Amino acid sequence: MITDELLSEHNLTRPEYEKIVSALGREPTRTELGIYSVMWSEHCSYKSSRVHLKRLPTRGARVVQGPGENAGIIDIGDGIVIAFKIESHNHPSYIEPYQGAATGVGGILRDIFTMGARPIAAMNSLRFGTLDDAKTRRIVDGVVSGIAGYGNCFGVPTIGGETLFARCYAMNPLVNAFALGIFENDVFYGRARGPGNPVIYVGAKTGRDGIHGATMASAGFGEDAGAKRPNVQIGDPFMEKLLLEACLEVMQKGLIVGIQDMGAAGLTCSSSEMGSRAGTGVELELDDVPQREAAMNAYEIMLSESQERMLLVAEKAKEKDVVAVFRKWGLDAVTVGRVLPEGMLRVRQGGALMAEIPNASLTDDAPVYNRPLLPPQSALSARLDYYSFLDGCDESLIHRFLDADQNPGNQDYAELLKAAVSSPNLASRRWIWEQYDHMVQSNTMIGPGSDASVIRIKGSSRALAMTLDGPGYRVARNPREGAKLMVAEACRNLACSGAEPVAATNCLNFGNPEHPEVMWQFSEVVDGMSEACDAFGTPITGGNVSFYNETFGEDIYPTPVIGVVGVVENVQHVTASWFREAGDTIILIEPGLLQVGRVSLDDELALQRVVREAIRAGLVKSAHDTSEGGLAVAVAECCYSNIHRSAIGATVKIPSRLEALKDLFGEYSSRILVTTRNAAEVIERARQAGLEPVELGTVGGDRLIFEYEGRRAVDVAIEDLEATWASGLAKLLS
Amino acid sequence: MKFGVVIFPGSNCDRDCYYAIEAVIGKPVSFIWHEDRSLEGFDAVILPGGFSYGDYLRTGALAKFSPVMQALGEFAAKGGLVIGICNGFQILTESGLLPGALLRNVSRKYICKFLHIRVENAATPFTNRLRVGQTLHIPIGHGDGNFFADAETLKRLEGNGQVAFRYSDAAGQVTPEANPNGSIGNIAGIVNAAGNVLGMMPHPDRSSEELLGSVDGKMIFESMVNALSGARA
Amino acid sequence: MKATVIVTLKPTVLDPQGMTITRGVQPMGYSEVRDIRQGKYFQVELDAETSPERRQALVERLAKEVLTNPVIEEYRIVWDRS
Amino acid sequence: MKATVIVTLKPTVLDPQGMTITRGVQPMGYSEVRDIRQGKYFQVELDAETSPERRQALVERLAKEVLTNPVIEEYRIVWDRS
Ligand SMILES: Nc1ncnc2c1ncn2[C@@H]1O[C@H](COP(=O)(O)OP(=O)(O)O)[C@@H](O)[C@H]1O
Ligand SMILES: [Mg+2]
Repeated sequence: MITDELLSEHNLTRPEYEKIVSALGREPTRTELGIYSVMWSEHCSYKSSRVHLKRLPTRGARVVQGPGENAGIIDIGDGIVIAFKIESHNHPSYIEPYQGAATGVGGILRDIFTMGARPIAAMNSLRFGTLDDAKTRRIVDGVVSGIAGYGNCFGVPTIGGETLFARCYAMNPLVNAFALGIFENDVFYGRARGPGNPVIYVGAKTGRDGIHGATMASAGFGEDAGAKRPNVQIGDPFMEKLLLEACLEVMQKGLIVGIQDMGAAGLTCSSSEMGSRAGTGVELELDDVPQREAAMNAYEIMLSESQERMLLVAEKAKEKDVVAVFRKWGLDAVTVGRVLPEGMLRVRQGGALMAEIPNASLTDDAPVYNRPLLPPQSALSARLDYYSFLDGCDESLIHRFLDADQNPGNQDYAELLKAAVSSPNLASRRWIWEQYDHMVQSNTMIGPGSDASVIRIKGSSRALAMTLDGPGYRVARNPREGAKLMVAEACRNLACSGAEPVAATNCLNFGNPEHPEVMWQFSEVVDGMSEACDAFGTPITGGNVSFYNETFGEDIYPTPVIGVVGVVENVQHVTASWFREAGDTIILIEPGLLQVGRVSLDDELALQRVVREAIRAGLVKSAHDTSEGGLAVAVAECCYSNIHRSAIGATVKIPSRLEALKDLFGEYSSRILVTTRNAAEVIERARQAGLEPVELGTVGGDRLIFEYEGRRAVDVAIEDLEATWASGLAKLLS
Repeated sequence: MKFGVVIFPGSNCDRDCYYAIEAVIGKPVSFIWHEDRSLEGFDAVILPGGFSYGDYLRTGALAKFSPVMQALGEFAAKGGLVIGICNGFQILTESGLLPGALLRNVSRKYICKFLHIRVENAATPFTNRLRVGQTLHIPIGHGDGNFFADAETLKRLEGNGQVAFRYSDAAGQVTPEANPNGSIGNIAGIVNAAGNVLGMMPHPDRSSEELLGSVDGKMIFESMVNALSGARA
Repeated sequence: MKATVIVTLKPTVLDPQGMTITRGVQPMGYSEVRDIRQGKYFQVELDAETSPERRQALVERLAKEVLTNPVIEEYRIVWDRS
Repeated sequence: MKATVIVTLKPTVLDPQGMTITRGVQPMGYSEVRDIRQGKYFQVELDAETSPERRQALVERLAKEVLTNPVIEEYRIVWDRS
C-alpha cells in the first residue's frame, strides 16, 4: 500500500503519484516508485526550471551540441572541437565537504569524457558562509582539499575559479565544478542504439552509496540533515583516471556505439536516458551488476549513486574487444543487459521482473511545473551597492567604510586600502589554488590569479581562455540586471586576456522553487542572462540547475554562475592582468556614464572590442578590469608579484568626481585598466569607440602611490601591501 | 638516441614528458607500458609524475611492483640514464634505485607553485649543461615531497656529491624559507652513486617552454642529450 | 600515559585505498588475500598528571570530535596498560 | 581469517601529520595532550582455506614488502583470535 508518508519519503506528491499510475496503467512496485522518485526529482527532471530554460539562447555557428547531452560541444576552428560544462554539488558538500566536493569534480569530469573529450582544464566556483564560524572554516578546508585531492590525482589542471563569502551560504555552501575537454577523435553520445546490442557496465562496483542522492539534492536541509548522512559517496580519482583512459581507448578504436556516465540516479538515469535519446529501450539483469555489498535489492541497485561507473552499448561482435581494453586498464567490464527495440526500461533480478516502465514517462513526459512567480516584498538593502566586496565582512569593517563614505575629509586611505585587500572577498586566493595542480598537462599559460585563465592548445597557434563569474549579491539586488552584469563581467575578463568569447555554460543555484519569489528571481535571471548572451554572441551550450539551496527556510542569494569560454587567435596575444615593467603608462578606459550594479551592454561591447583589438595590435602589455573593490583595489592587484616578476609599484592619479571613497573603491561597471608604451594610440582608439580613456600614471618603483584631489591619498610599500593581501585568507581561516 | 616514458596506471605527466622530448628537445621518444619487460633500444627512461595507483598506499609504493621495474633495475645497472620526476622520484626511492624516502609535506597540503632550485652538482649526465650555484626557475606540484634520509645515508649523499639540487631563493641562498616541504637539507633532487639515475621533485617537463613561464627545465633534458651524444662519440 | 585511537571506515563505506592495494597485490603472489581495508592509527600521549577520569573523557572527546569524521568513520580506543 | 597490520613511523622520523594535529588541538581544550603520532592500520582478510603456516608467512611478507617502507616505517602484526 502506497501511503502518504511513503510518497513524501520519495519526495513525490499525490498528483505525481496518480500520474505514475496512469503512465503504468497500474500501481508501481516499490522499485518502480524509487525509479520514478529519482527521475522525477527536481535534480533529474528540471520540472520547475524547464519552462524557463527554453528561453536561453542555445544556437550559434560554432555550436555542435547544445543542452540535452552530458556536455555542450563547440567547434572553435582550426580543427579544434571542445566540450565543457558546469555542475553543482552543493548539498553533498555540506554533509561531507571533502567527499562532496571531490565527487562533484569526478562527476563533471565524467560528463566531459563520456562524450569522447579528454579533460584539459577544470575550474570551480565556491560560496561559503562567513569565516568567523568554525564550521564554515572546516567546510572551506574540506571542500578545497577535496577538489585538489580529486583533480590532482586525475591529472586535470585546475586553472581558475572564484570564491566568495556571505552569510546566506553558512549552512548551504555552493560548490560548482566546471570542466573542459578537447576531442582527439569522434564525438560520442549517450544513446542506446541497435536493439539486441549488449549493455556493458564498467568501473566501480555498486554499493549502497548515495541512495536518494538525487532526491536529497532536491530537498532543503531541515533538522534531518544528519539523518541523510549515511548517503555519502566516496570518490576514487584513480579509478576515474583508469576509466578515462579505457573509455577514450574503446572510443578511439571504434568499439562502442553509445556511452553514458552514471551520475545522479545512477543506473536508472543512464539506462533510461540512453534509451529515450535513441528511441529504444534497455533491459537490465541486476544479478549481473557488480556489487560491493551483500544482499542488495533491486531498489538499491537501481538507485545507488556509487561513483566512477559508466554504461556502454557496443555491437555484439565487439563485446570481447571492449572487455579486453578495460582489462588492460585493470577494470571490469560486464554485460548487464541489452538494448530493446521498444521504449521500455525493464529490470530483472533473480528471474523476477522488478520494473517495467515506459522510458518516455521517466524522461520527456516527466512532470513540468510552471510555478507561480512573485517579486519579493523586501529586496536586499542597497547599502553595499558601491562596495559589494564588504558583503560578508564583519560589521566593524563595513561601518568603517560606510563612515568614510559619508565623511570624506582626511580619511586614512592607505589603512582603508589595507583593510580592503585583506578582507575575505578580496584577499589573495593563493591559499586555495596553490593546493590545486594548475600546471599538469603543460598547457597553462595563465593560471589562477589573473582575470581569465588561459591554456595553449598543443599543435595549434590558438589559445583557450575561460572564466567563471557569479555575483550573488548583485543578482540578489536585481536579478535581471545582475545576470547581465555577470555575463558582461565574464566576457570582460576574457577580453582582458585577449580572447573573443564564443560560448557559455551556466549553473543556476537558487532557493526553494516552491517560493514564488525564488521562481521570480529564476525567471528574471534567465531573461537577463539570455539578453546578455545574445549580445555577446555566447550561446549557452549546457549547464545545471540547483534548487532548494536553503537552510531552515532561508533561501540563499539567487546565485547563477556563468562559465564563458573564449578563443585567442594567436598565443602571442595572450595578455595577463598584472603590470609588466617600469615605465609603462597606465590608462583607464571607461564609458561616459558610470553605473554600479548594472551595465549598458552597448558600452560593454565597445569597451571589450577596443581592448581586444588593441591587444591584437600589440599595443597592450597588461589589461585588468575593475571589479570588487573598485579602481584602488584593481591597481593594487596589477602590482603584486607573479611567476614572471616580483612586486612592482605604480604612481596613479585617481580621477576625482568629488565622491571621495567611491572614487577609489566604488564598484563601477565596464572599466578596464590597460598598460601600454603607446598611450596616444590607445587613447585615440578608445575615443573612436565612444569611450573615455583616462591616463592615470605609470608603472614603476617599489611604492604604490595614489594622488587624489591634489594630495597623496595613499603611499605604501607595495611589498607590505602584498603581504597584507597574501596572508589575508590564511589568517581568517586559522 | 631514444627516450622512453613509462606509463604506470595513474601516471599523469606521461604525455607532458613525451611532448617535452619530442616537440621541445626534438629527440625520438616512445611510451613504455608498465607491464613491458624489456627496455631494449632505449638510451634514457623517464618515470613521469602523477599518482601511480592513486598513491594510495604510499606514493610510488605499488608502482615498484610493475614488471617494467625489474627491467629498469637492469637498465640502470648497465648505466642507462633514468630520470624520475615527482611521482617518478617517489617510485625510485620506493624501489630502492635511489636512497631515502619522500614524506608528506610539513604543511600536510599539496603545493603547486614556481620556485627556485640551486644546482649542487654539475658533473652528472643531467646537469652537464648547468653550473654549480646556478638557480633554476621551476615548478613543483606534490603533496609528498618532503625528502628524508637517515643520518649516515645523508652523510653519504652529501659526501659523494649525490645531491643534485636544493630548494633555494632566487639568489641561490639555501634558506629555510625557500624550503617548500620540509626536505632535509632543502634537497630537491639526488642521483645514485653511479650518477646515472636522477630523482627530483620539481618538474622540468613544466618549465621547458617560454609560454609556460620558464625554459630552465629544458637544460636538464638537454644535458641528457649531451651526455648521450658524448657516450655515442 | 598513552592511549591508542584506531579510526576505521564504516564497514559499508567504500575504501578505494584498501581496494586498490588488494587488487595491486593479489597478482603478485598474494592471491589468498581476499580484502584489505585501511584505517588510521593514533598514538596519543597525555601528561602524566592527568587524572584517570579526565583522561578517559579527554581521549574519548579527542577521538570523537577531532580524529574521526563521524560521517564515514568510526573509532576504537585502546588503553596502554603501561 | 583476519590479521591486522599496524604501520608506524620510526621514532627517529618526525611526523608532520601528528605534529600538526597536536598543535591544532592543544589550544582547543586539549592542553594535556603532549603528543600525537599517526600511523596506518590495515585489516587483512585471507581465504579461509589458507593454512596456518602459509598464513603467517604471507602476512609477514605482505607487511614487510608492501605495507611498510623500511626506510621510515616499522610494523606490528596482530592476529584475530576469531
Ligand atoms: N541552466 C542550464 N542551462 C542550460 N542547460 C542546462 C541547464 N541545466 C541543465 N541543463 C542541461 O540539461 C541536461 C541535463 O542536465 P544534468 O542532469 O546535469 O546532466 P548530467 O546528468 O549528465 O549531469 C544537460 O544537457 C544540461 O546541460
Ligand atoms: Mg552526465
